[in-house]
Amino acid sequence: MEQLLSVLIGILVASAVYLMLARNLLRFLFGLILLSNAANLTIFVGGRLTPGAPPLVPDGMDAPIGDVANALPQALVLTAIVIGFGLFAFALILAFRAYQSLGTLNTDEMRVAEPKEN
Amino acid sequence: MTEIIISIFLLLGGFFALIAAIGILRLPDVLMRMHASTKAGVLGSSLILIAGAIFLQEMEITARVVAIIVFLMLTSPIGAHMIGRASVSDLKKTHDKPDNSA
Amino acid sequence: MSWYLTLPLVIPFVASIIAYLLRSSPLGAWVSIIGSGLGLIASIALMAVVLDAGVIAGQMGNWPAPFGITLVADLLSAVMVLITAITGFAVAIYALSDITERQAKLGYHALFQILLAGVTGAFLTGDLFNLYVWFEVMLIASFGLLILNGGKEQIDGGVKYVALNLISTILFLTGIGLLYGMTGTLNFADLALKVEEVENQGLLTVVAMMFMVAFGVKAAVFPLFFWLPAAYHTPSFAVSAVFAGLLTKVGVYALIRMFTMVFDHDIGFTHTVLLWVACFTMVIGVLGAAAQSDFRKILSFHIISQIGYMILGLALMTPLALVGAVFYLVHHIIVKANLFLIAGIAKRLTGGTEVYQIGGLYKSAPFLAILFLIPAFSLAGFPPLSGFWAKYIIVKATLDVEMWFVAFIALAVGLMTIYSMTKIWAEAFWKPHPDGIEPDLKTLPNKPAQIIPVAGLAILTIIIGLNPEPFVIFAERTTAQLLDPTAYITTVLGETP
Amino acid sequence: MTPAGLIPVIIAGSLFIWFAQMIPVIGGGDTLRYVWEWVPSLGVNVSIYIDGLSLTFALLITGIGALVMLYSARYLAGHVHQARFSLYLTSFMLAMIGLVISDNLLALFVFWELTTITSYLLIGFSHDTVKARRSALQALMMTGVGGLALLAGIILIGTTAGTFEMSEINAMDGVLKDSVMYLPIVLLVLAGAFTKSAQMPFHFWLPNAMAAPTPVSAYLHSATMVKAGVYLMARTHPSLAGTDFWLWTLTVFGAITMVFASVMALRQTDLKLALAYTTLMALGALTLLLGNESGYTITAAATFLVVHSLYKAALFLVVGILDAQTGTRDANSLFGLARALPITATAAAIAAFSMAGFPPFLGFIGKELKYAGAIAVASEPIFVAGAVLISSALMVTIAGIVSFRPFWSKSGTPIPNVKEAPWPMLVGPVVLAILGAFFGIFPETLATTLVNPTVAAIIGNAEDAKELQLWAGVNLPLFLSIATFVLGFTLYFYKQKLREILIGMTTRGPSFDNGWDKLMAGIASGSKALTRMIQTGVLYHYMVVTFGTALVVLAVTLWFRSTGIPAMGVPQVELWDWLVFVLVLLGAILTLVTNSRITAIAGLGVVGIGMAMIFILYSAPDVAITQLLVETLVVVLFAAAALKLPHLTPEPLRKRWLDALIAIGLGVVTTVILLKVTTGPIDRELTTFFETASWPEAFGQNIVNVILVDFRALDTFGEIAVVLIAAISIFALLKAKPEEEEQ
Amino acid sequence: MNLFLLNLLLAVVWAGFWGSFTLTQIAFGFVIGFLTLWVAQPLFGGPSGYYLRAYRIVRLILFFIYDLCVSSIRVAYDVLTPTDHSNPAILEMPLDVKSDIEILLVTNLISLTPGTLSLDVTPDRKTLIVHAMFADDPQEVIDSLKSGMERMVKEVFEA
Amino acid sequence: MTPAEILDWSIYATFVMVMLSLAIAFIRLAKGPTLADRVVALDMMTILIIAVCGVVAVATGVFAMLDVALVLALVGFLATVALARYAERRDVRQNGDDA
Amino acid sequence: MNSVILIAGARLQAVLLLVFSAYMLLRGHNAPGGGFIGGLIAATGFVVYAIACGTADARKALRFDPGSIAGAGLGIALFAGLMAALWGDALFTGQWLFIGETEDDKGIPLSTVLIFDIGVYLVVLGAILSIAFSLEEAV
Ligand code: NA
Ligand code: NA
Repeated sequence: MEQLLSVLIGILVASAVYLMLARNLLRFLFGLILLSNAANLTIFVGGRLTPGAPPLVPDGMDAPIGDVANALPQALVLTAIVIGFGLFAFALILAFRAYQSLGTLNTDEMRVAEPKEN
Repeated sequence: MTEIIISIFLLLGGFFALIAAIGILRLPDVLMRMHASTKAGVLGSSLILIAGAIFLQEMEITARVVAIIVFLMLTSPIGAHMIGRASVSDLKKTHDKPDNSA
Repeated sequence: MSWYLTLPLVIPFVASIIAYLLRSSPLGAWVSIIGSGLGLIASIALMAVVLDAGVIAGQMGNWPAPFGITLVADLLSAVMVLITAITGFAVAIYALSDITERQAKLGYHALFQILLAGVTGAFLTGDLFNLYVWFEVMLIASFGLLILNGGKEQIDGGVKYVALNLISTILFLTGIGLLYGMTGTLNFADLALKVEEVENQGLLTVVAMMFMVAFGVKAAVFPLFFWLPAAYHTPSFAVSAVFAGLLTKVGVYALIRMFTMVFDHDIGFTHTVLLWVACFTMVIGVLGAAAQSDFRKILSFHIISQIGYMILGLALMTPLALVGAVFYLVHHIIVKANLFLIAGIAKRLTGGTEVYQIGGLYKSAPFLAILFLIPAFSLAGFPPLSGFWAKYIIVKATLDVEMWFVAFIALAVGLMTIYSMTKIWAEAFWKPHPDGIEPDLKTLPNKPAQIIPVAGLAILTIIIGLNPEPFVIFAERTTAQLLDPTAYITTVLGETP
Repeated sequence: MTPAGLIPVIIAGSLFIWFAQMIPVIGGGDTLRYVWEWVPSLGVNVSIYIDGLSLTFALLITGIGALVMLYSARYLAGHVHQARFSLYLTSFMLAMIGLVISDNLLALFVFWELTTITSYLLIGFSHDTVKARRSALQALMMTGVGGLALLAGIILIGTTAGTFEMSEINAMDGVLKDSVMYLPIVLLVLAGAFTKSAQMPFHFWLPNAMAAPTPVSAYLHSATMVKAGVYLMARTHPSLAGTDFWLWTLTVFGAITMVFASVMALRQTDLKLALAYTTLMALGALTLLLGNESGYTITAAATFLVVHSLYKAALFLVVGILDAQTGTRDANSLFGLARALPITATAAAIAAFSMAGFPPFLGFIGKELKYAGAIAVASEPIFVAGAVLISSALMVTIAGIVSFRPFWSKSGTPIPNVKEAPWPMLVGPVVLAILGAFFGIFPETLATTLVNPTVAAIIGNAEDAKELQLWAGVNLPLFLSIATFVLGFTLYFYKQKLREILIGMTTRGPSFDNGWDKLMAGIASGSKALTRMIQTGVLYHYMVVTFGTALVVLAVTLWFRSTGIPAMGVPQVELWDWLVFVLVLLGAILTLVTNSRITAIAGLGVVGIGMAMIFILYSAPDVAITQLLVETLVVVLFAAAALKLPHLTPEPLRKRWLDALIAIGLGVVTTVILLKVTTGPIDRELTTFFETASWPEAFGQNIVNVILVDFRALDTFGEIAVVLIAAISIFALLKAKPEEEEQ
Repeated sequence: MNLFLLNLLLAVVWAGFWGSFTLTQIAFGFVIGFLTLWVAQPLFGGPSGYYLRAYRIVRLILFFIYDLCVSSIRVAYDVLTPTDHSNPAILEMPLDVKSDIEILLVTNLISLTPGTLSLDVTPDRKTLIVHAMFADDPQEVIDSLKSGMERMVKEVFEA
Repeated sequence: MTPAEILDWSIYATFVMVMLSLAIAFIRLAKGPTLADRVVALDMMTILIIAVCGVVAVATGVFAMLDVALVLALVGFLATVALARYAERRDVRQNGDDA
Repeated sequence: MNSVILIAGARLQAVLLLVFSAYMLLRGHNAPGGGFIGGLIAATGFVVYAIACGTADARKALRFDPGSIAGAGLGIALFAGLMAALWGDALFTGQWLFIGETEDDKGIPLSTVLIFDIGVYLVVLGAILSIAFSLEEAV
């Protein structure tokens, strides 16, 4: 499955980058979400996969029985998801304000901070 | 014996889930499709969850399964109602206009 | 011991929380100042301890390394923390005059303190993922500070800043995932040991390059710097000062940390790339500055150019070169933050930052002129100011390894820096104001809040310039630690690594 | 006289006296050296080294300094920025002293740059004018270029010799000359010296520097600062001179500068500019002389150094008086002022005689020695002597133009109501002129006190110093002197015609000064064009470059550093893996191709659901729950914000092959890296610790949660800080609207 | 509701007897407690609405589950057969129930049962808009809804 | 077939059916044509994920999956509501003067 | 949103979600859940309510300014970490108190770790609501 997910991550990255390069902030945001997912999945896959055994200590035991999934990448991914949400929310609202304020979502037309020189 | 019961519940659940899916694909308009998803969809999921409850045979699990089913039945129709409202106002104007390709 | 490490991080957090809860009252600014002051004291204490002990480490949560998160300060970390606190303190005072009531109500002081906390955390952490977290703290706080005015310029600059920095962030995260996948650890010290056991060293280089790109964006090196000139001229002056001083340096710090301690297995490749990057960064940055006519835009491009010198120090990887990089880091933070603060005063006095449209500061505000000349000439590398020693060490290190062309570039870029600084001087200071305004420092509202930090930072430049010996010795000790991280590793992992 | 005017005079005077009392010691052949450590770890000391060379310079600096400062105290009296002027001038003087008494080359460099800065501030003193600003920048940049080269040279010297102490280096026989670094060192040091001392073709900043007030011109740009380059050549002479390279470089540059400058001097009608070019000529002559090692040339150099400083400072101050008292410096409007300005006229005449090289003035001795030195040049005496002859003859002409015509000529009407300048302005020219005459009559005084020790410092042996004497007998230099006067007078009478010819020639030919403007414009437009190309202001370009860089860097590294296809075993893929794979794939594709916002959001929802399923299948319930919750919130926010956002326009028909290439490339690279990473083993040391410690030590059964709130609580703390700041920032973003938007 | 609280108390006491406060024990205790209370009815002042309501709740649940199954089969039939038997229409049904919870229950149950789907309640809370799949006779559909689901819900909430 | 084998087979079959349903729902999501259709499809997918959780719980005996299902049952409809509300408001807006 | 059904459902739903979030928070140390998940669920509850009844009502129901809740949450989390100083331990060292501890049962655990998780919960709740409410009000 690691192999399949590696391919999937590649596909997510490719879609994300293509979307982010679309000169439209909304599409950029779509790409951003995909790319975040790809990064999270990379961490998850990087820690290797274990099906059907969540990292929980059963009642009355001192440690999990047998091989359980790698807990550390899960904690990292969880952190990354929440951080990613914060960043994404900001980016979304920024796009929203950019449209209100600049009247466009087309990044080619966003030339206030660096105006065209003649 | 339990295995057989669990299997029946599972397969029935899967069947209704599939019905719901085919329903939203095949039925002619959005309101009809909602009939499929709210009824067959909820039933399908519930049956599968009940199978899980039987399989795990713990009170705690059973309670959780009941909770899930109740929540599903509470929320699913509300969602349907919201979609319904939206589509009714949609239908009142033009039928099958692409949502926002304008 | 661990509380010496913890306090410089905790204090800005506490200040931030209090400032946020008090955001509707005018006390927020004072909370920020007091917090920064206490943070400065804590940083000085940390520095004192580290000077004595060399490296200190604290295991957060009492979980032994590499399992928990280790805060660790070697000399590099300690000096970066200290310089952050100094800059933070100066800017906190400056904010009294620069930050409007509305900005304060929207949470400026909380954002500012959290920014300081994020920067400090990044310097102190001994854990790769934790570094990512502090990067994010810093990043999102900088987002907030950047758009706090809410004008079109800020929004537009913000879009570019956010978009490009997010790409870097995700690259960083991906890199962490990959490196963890190869080594199974996140602790720098542990990583330094574990990377040597990795079979596929070539793949390690690939991952290293991923980090280089990610940190390269943060450090604003060629060709990844675009976000910086797109945004740094847009926010409040206090904000752009702290950005200019600190943010890119965190990227440089991360590059130094990773590429001396962890990724030192393929220097022939990685550091050669860095060398090219350094040269292009120096040149493109300084040419970009030559093209600008806005006070802050000129300064922004110079940040890039100066980052090139620091990367050059890292790329050469000789003791002297690293001394230069460290010296440059410290010097540049002080000087660049100061120049941005002065730009703010200049704007308030003359009504603009476009140098061709303002003027007259020399005639009627001579004190400001002196205050500008000191950091400006320091930046340009004139002796006996701090920038001279920084430039001298780097150039000497380059000549020592007989890279004539690189040394030529470093010197030529220095010349172009003079060119830009004198452009500001000739236009904004010497030239009479085109509208006949005669700017006068006496008319400056809340003058002490603006002059004290500026003068303080200028004095620091002069002190370093006139008495560089202790700083050079310090940088040498720092470099020795970087090139031989044994002490770092044993301190973090315990006596038996 | 204000304190601002007087204090510098007192400082300079005191320093002069202090240096003067060293004359007996130094003249006796001793040297003084004091060393204080400054930056020992970089080998930088504040080391004072006083020998004849230093002392000569120090005396000129402080002596002329005192006179010039006295002069300026009156000249600038009442000027609003007189205090600043005094500050800069005093700072300059101190820097200049530091330069000539520093033994440590890096310390010398520090002072070298300080003179550059103060010179910059002084040239730009009349900062309201464009010309002053331009000239100041030009001087700064030109000497700045040289300064940086010098720095490199000094570093190389330090590395080669192992010390920066010049006295030690000079004592090490041939340490530089025999090293492979010799050529670069000479080139770099001379680059510094030639720019500072304005040798062709780096000369053009100096005439422009005349934008500074006249005392500055007299002091910095004639007597002292521009001689720093000469000082440097003299100081490094023992270590660097004596090679053909040194000889020819200095000779050629010096000769060309000398001739070119004297011709150009003739072209000028502004007296100050004419003097500026004669300064250039003198600097050329000094350079030329320092190319050699013979006793004649070095004695000539040492003598001429002093001679020139005395008469040139005097003449500048005279021109300043003319300017101040008549309001003009134009040679064509000043006539017959001797009656109105008797003292000035006398001083001017004495200085001019010295400059023209008439006996019995010091200038004569200087010129004789120059000829002697030129003849002594081993290889090409005729070329050198010819150059000296032409330039000396022109000096005669210029002396006439500057000092004779304005005072004594009757070819025009004198400007009426001109009064003699006040005494502080007269002291300088008078004293300097008299000194020139005095040393001419009693050359021994100068020889024993300054010249011989200087020569000793330069070539290491005072015995080689040639005697200074007014009458050296009938010899070749004497004939050349006579030829000089004849040629000089002839040229004087044809000066107008010559000037016209010269103007015609120079306006047609290329001008360095115009070249400077073109260079500046070129830098400005070139950098603008480059910046416009790189920093386009278009986010798309930035992103293409950023992603493209990542792709290139990773692909290249993979190719060269980690070749080979990852060794994959038979992948263990279950059916549901494929189903999840397809689901995420479809979601991504839907997002990619749709032109409907909501469809895209739904597509993202599908991807999110697929991600959650991966987490469910591979045992990460906490992550799955979080993913689903966050996904839901993302949809909610999107749905709310999308209400106010425009529709997605269908992708324009623009060809996006580049975007596609980068995207696919990055995808492939990521996959390859990940495949390679996952084929290797993973170290589970950390995880094992967490599994065993979670319950017994941290009292939690959910290991993920224990990691979050205990093992790695600091991460979590930072993370919630991120969430909080995101909220604050978003709140600010939504509420902080400038007035224009609030309507 | 007092009896309900008492019942809960009995459940807790029951679990206390067993020394194990697990969900299973409490649930079991609740059933035992209910039976005990029902048996001991006279002790608490004669028949109470508590038992009736319990009966009605159970009846409603059973009826609903039955209806859900039937409706799902109906959907399945409809989906799987190619011909279209439906005759959909949007109907307006007057509402008698008043409280939020009752309206919610009625609308949800109607949505989950055969052939009907609640679309909206008018803002005056008096009319329910229903989408019916087989509305050959609209009035019949409305009547059956009113007499079925709505009545049973009303009965549950009657005092 | 032993009961255990039957169970294994059923789990597999159910999983395939649920996944197939997801795929079909996805087709509706992609096809639309109205916004409401897409929302219905997404809602359907949410319910199906709950089913997946159930199947995985049976397949692995890990009841932590039911927690995922519980969360989804509670909040899944929020997305539906938000999108439906968007659809409704969008219509109001489209009648307004700015599009 | 003037939907009777949604309003009725949302109230119920919000209460359920809040209770559920508290449950997820408290059991998080031993089963899936915890401060993040709890906070996210609680936020969802209020968001549902806000969509149904409007942000003004939702703010009223919340009683405190969401931003301040988040700020206080960060303070609580930091406080939990700093409490370790009382025992002379490093920052974020968990301190535990078991009420009614016996040989084989640890009793009811009270810990700074739980306080920390409560802080996390509040930050997530407050921050998300602050974002959602201010966006709602801006649209
Ligand atoms: Na539904
Ligand atoms: Na290493």
